[in-house]
Amino acid sequence: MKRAIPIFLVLAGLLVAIAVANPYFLEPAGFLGFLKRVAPLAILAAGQYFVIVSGEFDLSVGSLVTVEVVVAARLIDGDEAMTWPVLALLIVIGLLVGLVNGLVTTKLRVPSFITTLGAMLILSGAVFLWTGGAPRGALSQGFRVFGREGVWAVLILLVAVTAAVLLMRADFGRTLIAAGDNERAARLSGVRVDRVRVFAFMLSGLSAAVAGILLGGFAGVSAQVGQSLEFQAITAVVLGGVVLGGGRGHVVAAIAGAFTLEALFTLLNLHGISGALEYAVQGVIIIAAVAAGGLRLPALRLSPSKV
Amino acid sequence: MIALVANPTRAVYAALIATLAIGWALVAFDGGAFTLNDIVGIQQRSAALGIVAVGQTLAILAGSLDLSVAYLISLVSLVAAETMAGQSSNILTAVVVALGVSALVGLVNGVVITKLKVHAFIATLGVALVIRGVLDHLYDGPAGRVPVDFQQLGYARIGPIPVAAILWAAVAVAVWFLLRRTRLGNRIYAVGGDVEVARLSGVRTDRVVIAAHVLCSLCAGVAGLLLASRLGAGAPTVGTDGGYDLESIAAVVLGGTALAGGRGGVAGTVGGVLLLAVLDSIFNQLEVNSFFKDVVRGVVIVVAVAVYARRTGRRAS
Amino acid sequence: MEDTPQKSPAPEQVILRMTSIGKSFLGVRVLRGIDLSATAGEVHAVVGENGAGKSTLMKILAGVHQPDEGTVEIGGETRSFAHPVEAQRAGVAIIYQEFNLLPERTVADNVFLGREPTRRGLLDRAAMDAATSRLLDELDEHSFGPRDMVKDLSVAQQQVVEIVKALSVDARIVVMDEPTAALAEHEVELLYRLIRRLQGRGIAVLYISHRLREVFDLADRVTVLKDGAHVATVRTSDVTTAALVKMMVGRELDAYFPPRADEAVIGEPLLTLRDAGNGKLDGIDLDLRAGEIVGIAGLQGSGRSSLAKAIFGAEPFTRGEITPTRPANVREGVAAGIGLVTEDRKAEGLVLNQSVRDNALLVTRAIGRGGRSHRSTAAVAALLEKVRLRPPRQETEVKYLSGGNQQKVVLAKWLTLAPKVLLFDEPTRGVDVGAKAAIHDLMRELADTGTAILMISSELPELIGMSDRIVVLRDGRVAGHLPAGATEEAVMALAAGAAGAAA
Amino acid sequence: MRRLLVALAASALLAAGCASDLPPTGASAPPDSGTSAAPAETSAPASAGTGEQSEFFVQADYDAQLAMRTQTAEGPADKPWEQAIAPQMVDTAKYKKDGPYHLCFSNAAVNNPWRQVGWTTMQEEVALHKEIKEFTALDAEGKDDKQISDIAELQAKGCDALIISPNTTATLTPAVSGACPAVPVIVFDRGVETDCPVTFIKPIGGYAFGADGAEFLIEKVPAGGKVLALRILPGVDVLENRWAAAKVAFDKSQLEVVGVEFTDGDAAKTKSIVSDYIARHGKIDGVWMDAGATAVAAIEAFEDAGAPVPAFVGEDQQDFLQKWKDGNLTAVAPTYPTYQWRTPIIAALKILKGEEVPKQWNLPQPKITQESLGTYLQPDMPLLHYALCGCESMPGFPGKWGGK
Repeated sequence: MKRAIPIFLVLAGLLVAIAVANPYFLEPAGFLGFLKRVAPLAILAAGQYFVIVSGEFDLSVGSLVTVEVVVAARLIDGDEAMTWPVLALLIVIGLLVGLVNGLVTTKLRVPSFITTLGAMLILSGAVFLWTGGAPRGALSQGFRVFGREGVWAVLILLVAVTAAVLLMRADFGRTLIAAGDNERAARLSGVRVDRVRVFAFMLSGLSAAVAGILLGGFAGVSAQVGQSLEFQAITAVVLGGVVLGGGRGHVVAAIAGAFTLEALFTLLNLHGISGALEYAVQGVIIIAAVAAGGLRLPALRLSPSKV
Repeated sequence: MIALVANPTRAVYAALIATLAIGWALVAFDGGAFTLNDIVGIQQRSAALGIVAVGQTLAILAGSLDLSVAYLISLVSLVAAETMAGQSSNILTAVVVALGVSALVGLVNGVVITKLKVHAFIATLGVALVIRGVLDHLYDGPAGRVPVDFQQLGYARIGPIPVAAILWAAVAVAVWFLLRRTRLGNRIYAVGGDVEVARLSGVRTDRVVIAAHVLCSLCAGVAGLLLASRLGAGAPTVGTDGGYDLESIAAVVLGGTALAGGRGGVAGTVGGVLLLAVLDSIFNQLEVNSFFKDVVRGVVIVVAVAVYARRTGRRAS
Repeated sequence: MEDTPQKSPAPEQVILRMTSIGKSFLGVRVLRGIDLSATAGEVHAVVGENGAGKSTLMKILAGVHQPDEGTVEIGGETRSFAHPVEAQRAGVAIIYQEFNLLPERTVADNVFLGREPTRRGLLDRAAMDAATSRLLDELDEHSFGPRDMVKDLSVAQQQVVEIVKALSVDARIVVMDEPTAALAEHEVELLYRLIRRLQGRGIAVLYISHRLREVFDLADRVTVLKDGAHVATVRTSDVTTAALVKMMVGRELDAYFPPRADEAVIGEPLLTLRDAGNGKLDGIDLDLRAGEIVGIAGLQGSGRSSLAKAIFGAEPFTRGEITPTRPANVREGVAAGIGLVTEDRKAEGLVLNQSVRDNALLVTRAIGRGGRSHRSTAAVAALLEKVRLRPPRQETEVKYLSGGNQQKVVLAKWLTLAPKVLLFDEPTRGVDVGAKAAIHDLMRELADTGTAILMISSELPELIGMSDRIVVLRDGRVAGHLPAGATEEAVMALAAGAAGAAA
Repeated sequence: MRRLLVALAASALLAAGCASDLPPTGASAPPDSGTSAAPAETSAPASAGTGEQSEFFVQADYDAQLAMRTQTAEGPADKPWEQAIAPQMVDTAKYKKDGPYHLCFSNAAVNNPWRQVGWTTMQEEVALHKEIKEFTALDAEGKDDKQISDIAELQAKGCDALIISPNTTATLTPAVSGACPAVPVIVFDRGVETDCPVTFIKPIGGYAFGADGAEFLIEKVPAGGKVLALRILPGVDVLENRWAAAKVAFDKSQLEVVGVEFTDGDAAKTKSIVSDYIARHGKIDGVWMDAGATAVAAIEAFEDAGAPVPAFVGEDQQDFLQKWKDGNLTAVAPTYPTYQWRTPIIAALKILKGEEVPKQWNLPQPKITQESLGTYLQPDMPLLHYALCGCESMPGFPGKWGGK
C-alpha cells in the first residue's frame, strides 16, 4: 500500500486544481457528475487490475464493452420487458468472454497479450457481423437508468470497489497476487494458479459488462463506445503503481489511477488543453509516473513463465 | 506434418501455401480467378505492413515491443511530404529528415525502456500518445505534397514486381542479414533470450535494446515514406487507420517469433505478413465483409500461437 | 588453525591475490579479512559450510559485488571491477552452478557472446565455429559440435560449453562453483580430466565444493571459510578429511542438534512406499513414521529432490504401491497433509513481494481450509511465534528478510496445514547459524508432535545429527539404510558406491 | 511546371525501365478553381467566440453552395436522387456500350451508420437494374492505402464503370487519376482533386449544411443568447466546411458562441462536454452540431441536468427525429442525404448507355423542419437509420435497413 501513496497525493492535487478552476465541482451535483463519469473507467480498471496483478494483460475489454452495448440494443430493441433478461445475459457474456480468454491463456498457453488481442478482433468483428455493420435496435429506459442517473452509477461504483477490495482480501485475491508474484512457489503451495487466473479474466470480463451497461446507459448506443478503453484501463492501473508482470500493487490504487486519469482529462479540458495536446500530456505523465515509481522489472514478462 | 509444425517458420509457410491453395479453389468456385493483378495487389498490400513488421521483429526479439509505430508512420508521412513540398529536389532532404525523426523516436523509446526502466508496453504507449498529441496539434488533415518522382516508389513496377515489394524485400533481407551476420543481431537474440546472461557475458544490454528500437522505428519510418509515396501526401491517420501497431505485432507472432523474445526471425515474419495479405486478398476476391475478416484474423493469430505453444510445451516437459 | 604450515608460492607465479576482503550487506557483515591467493596451474579449493561466504567472495572476484575493504590483485596489478565484464577482461571466468547460457543459441554463439569475432564488420561465424571446435578438441570433447543448440545438450555438455567459454577468453583464473552438483558419476570423471587440462595450461582454478572427496582428488591447496571469516589455507597433502571437517564446522557434531527421538515416540507409518518409481526414481521402498526424522543422503543427481517431489505430488510416482495416498498433483499432496520445504526458497518457496502474513497463510488460502479465525492477526502472530520469527512483523515484505527468517516463514506456511508428512529439501541452506539451530529445533518439535519428517541435506553433519534413520540414494534407487549416528564415511560409501568411497 | 514533372516522371520511368501504375498526369488540378479563390475573411468579432476561420474556407464555393439552396433542381420531383442543381451536362457517347454491365465500386468504409445505410441503399439500387450482371465492391476499411490497391485491383476486373467513394480527398487523387483513362469513373460523397471522373456526385455540400443550422439558431435564439458548437473532429474537409459556414453566420449575428468543442463523435464524450457547459454557464440557448450522430446524447445532457432543451441542430438520424417529436423540441435537421448512394448506379448506367450526365451532379440537400418532420419520421426504423435514404419505395424496404 505504501507505493500507492503518490497516486493519492497526485489525485488530491488534481481534485483541488479542478475545484479551484471550477467551483461547481465542489457542489454535490458537480461532484456526482464527476463520479458518474469516472465510474465506468474505474470499474474497468478494477477488472484489469485482477488480470495484471496475476501477471497477464486483457486487451479485449474495449471491444467487449462495445459488444455489450450493441448486443443490448439489438436484443432489447426498446422493449422494457427485455431489460432484466438482457442485463443478465450481458453479465453472462462478460463472464464467458473472460472464461475463454482465461482458458486459452492458461490451458493453451498463448500469451495473454495475443489471446486478448485476438479476442479484440474476434469480438468486434463478430458483433458487427451479427448486426450488419452498425448498431441496431434501441436500449430501454430501464436499461439507461443505470448510466444516466448519477446515484445508480455511484452506487454501482461503490459496490464494485467494495467487492474488489473484499476479493483482494479474500483467499482468492491473496492467492491471485501470489500467482502473479511467483507462479512456481504458488503452485508448490497448492494454489490452483490456472484457476485463479481464469477467474481474474472472468472478473475483467464482468467489469467490461458492467462498464458497458453504465456507458450504454450514460450516452446510448454507439459503435465506438468501447474504443481504446483497454489502453485507458491499463494506463489507469499502471498509474496506480501496479506493476505489469504481476504480483505487486493494490486494487484501490488502481481505481485511484482511473480517478486520476479522468481528473486529468477534466482539468486539461477546463484549461482548454483539449483534444490535441491532451494526448501528449497523457503520454508524458504515464511514462513519468512509471519511471518515477522506480519500478524495476527483472524482465519483460509478456508471456506466462513456464513451470 | 509433425515436422512442419515443429518449426514455426516452416509452419507459417505451410499455412501460407495451404491458404493459397484453398483460396485459389474458393475463388475459382466463386467464379473468379487469381490474376497477375491480384498477385501485384498482394505485394502492394503487404509491403508497408511487411516493413513495419520486420522492424517490430527486432524489437520483439530483443524482448521488447513497440506500440508507437502506427503514430510514427503518420508522423513520418507528414514530415516527408511537407519537406518534399512537391519538389523532386527535396526528396533526399526529406528522406534524411524523415528517417532522422524516426531514429529519434526509436532512441526515445529505447532510452525510456532501458534507462528509466519503464515497461516497454507503457513506454511505447506513452510515446505513441505524445506523437498523437503532436500530430493532432499540428495537422488537421493530409498535408504536404510528394513529387511524382517519389511516387514511383509506391507505384512503379519492374515487370510484375512492384518497387514497394522490392523495398520490403530489401528491408527484410537487410534485417535478416543483420540478425544473422552482425554482432548486433547476435546480441539482440542474446538480450531477448536472457538479459542477465547477456549482461554477464559482457553485452551492453541497454545499447542493444536501444539499437533494436532505433532500427524498429527506422523501419516504421521507411513504411511511412512508402505510404507517403502511395498517397501523394502525408496523412495524420494513415498509420492508425492501417492498424500497424497491433497488426505488426500479430504478424510477428504469427511468424513464430516468441513474444517474450530471443526466438524467431525475419523469415517467419515475412511468412506471417504474406499469410495475412493472402487472406486479405482472398476475402477481397470473395467480397467478404471486413467484420468477418476480423473474426478470421483473430482466430488465425490465436490458433497459430497456441500451436507454437504446444510445440515448446512438449519440449519443456 | 591459523598456524598451519603454509608455503607461499613463488611471487612470480601468483596470478591472484585477494587481501583482507570485507563486505557487508544492509549492515550485516558477511565477509571480513579474507585472504586468498592462487598460482598458475594450481587448483585451489574453497570450502566452508553454507553461508560461510564462499559465494560472496567469488562474486567479488567476478565483479558482481564490490568489496568494502581489501584489494584484489591479478597478475600483480591491483584491480577493482565495477562490472562483471571488467573482471572477465582481466582474465577471470566464473562457471556458476546455474549456467549462463542461452538455450536457443548455438554452442559457438554462446562461447563468443559479447566478443563475437568479425571480419570486415561482419560476424565471422566460420572463425567462431573453428575456434570453438578447436577448444572442444583440446578438451577431447567430441559428443557435440559448435553448431549444436545448447538446449539440446546434457548438463555435463553444457558445463563443457561454459569451460570452453572460459578458455576462449584466455581466462587466467577459472572459478567453478559446485561444478559436480548436477553431474552423474561418470561425468565427474570427465570434469576431472578437464580441470587437469586447465591446470596444464597454467590456469589457476578456484574450486568451490562441499565434497571433500573432490577437494582431495583435485586441489593443491584448500582455503576454509567459516561465518564470513578466513579459517585457514592449507595444502591438501598436509591435512586429513577429519581435520578439514573440523576446521569447517568448528564444533563437535552433536553439540548443535536437538536430541533424537525416543523409540517410544515413533509411531505408525504415515506413508509407505513399495517399489515406487517414475522417470527418475525406481524401486523405492520407504516408510515414513510418525515422530521420526528420516534423513535422505545421496549425491546431487541421485534422486533426492525427485523423491521429495514425487511424494509431494509435484512430480508424481507413476508406479509402485504408495499408501495411504498417492498424490497425482500438488493439491492432492497438500490435501493429504503433505508439505514440501523446497530447496530453492526464493524460486519455489516464497512469494517475495508479499508480506510475511500473506506467505504464512498461502497454503491455508490455497486450499481454502479453516475459517476466518485461521487468518486472524492473532492466529498469524501465534504461528510466527511458533517458528520464532524475529522480529515477528506480519506486514514486512518477505524479500527484506534474512535467509533464516525466510525459511521460518516457509515453515510457518506449512505449519498451518498441520502436516502429517513434512518433506525438507536442504532446510538450512543459506541460513545463518542461529536460525539453523532454531530450524533444527522446530523440526524435532514437529516430529515429537507426531509429524513424519523426511529431510534431504548435502551437509552430512546436519544429516547425521538430525536423522533418526538415514536412507541413502544412488542413481534413483535406494542404495542402503543406515541407523542414527552413522559416520560420514559410511554415508559417503553408500552414496558414491563402494568403489567411489574414497577420502 | 506540370510539364517538368511529367518529363521527370517519364525520364524516371525510362531510367528504371519499368512499368508504373502511377497516373502519368502527375499533379492534377482540383475539379473547380476553388483553391485560387480569394482568401477567406478571417476577421471575426472577438465576442463571437468562434475563433479563426478555417483554412479550408473557400469564399467562392461558399457563395455557390448558399446560392444552390434556393435554386430549383432539374429532374423528377419525387426522386431527388435523380435531380441535379444547375447541371453542366457532359457528353458520354464515347462510353456507350451494350449491356449487360459489370459495375465496380471502391468503398472507403462501412464503418458508421451513415455509410451503412448508404451502402444498403446502393445494393438495393443495383438490384433494381436487370442490366447489371455483376457488381463487384471492395471495402477499404477506412484505409487510404488499401483503397489505392483496391482501385488498382478493380481496374483489372474488366469493370464497365468504376464508382469510387474516396476515403480522403487529397490522398486518393493519384489513384483516381490513374483509373480515369482505363474506365469511366464516377466519384461521389467526398471529391478528389482532379476533374478526370466523368461525373462527381454530391449533395450541395458542407457550407449549405452548416449555414442551415446556424441560420435556424439565429432565427430562434434571442439576441445575446449562448450557443454551444459541437464538432466531431478537425481536418475533415466536409466537416470543416460545415463549421466555416456556421461561423460566418454566427459572426454576423448577435449570438454568443460560448464554446466550440470536439466530440470525436463519441456519445459519452459529447454528453460530458455538454454537461460541463450547462454547469458552467447555467443556461445554454442553442446547440449547433456539425453532425447529428451524437445529438441525442447532447439533448440528454440537458434532460439529466433538469434544464430545458434549447434550440437544437441535429441531422436526419432516426433517434434525433424521434426525440424531436417526442420532446416537442425546437429543432432543425440539415441533411447530407444517404440517397446520394443511389445516384452513382443510375449515373453509371446513363454513362454506359451514352446518355449525358452532369459534370458535377449537385443533389438537392433538404433540411428537415418542424413542418416536414412528420413526413420524414418513420417510426419503425432503427435508431441509427438516416431518414433521407430515398429508399422507402425500394423492394427491400424496410427489412434490409433493419426496420420492422
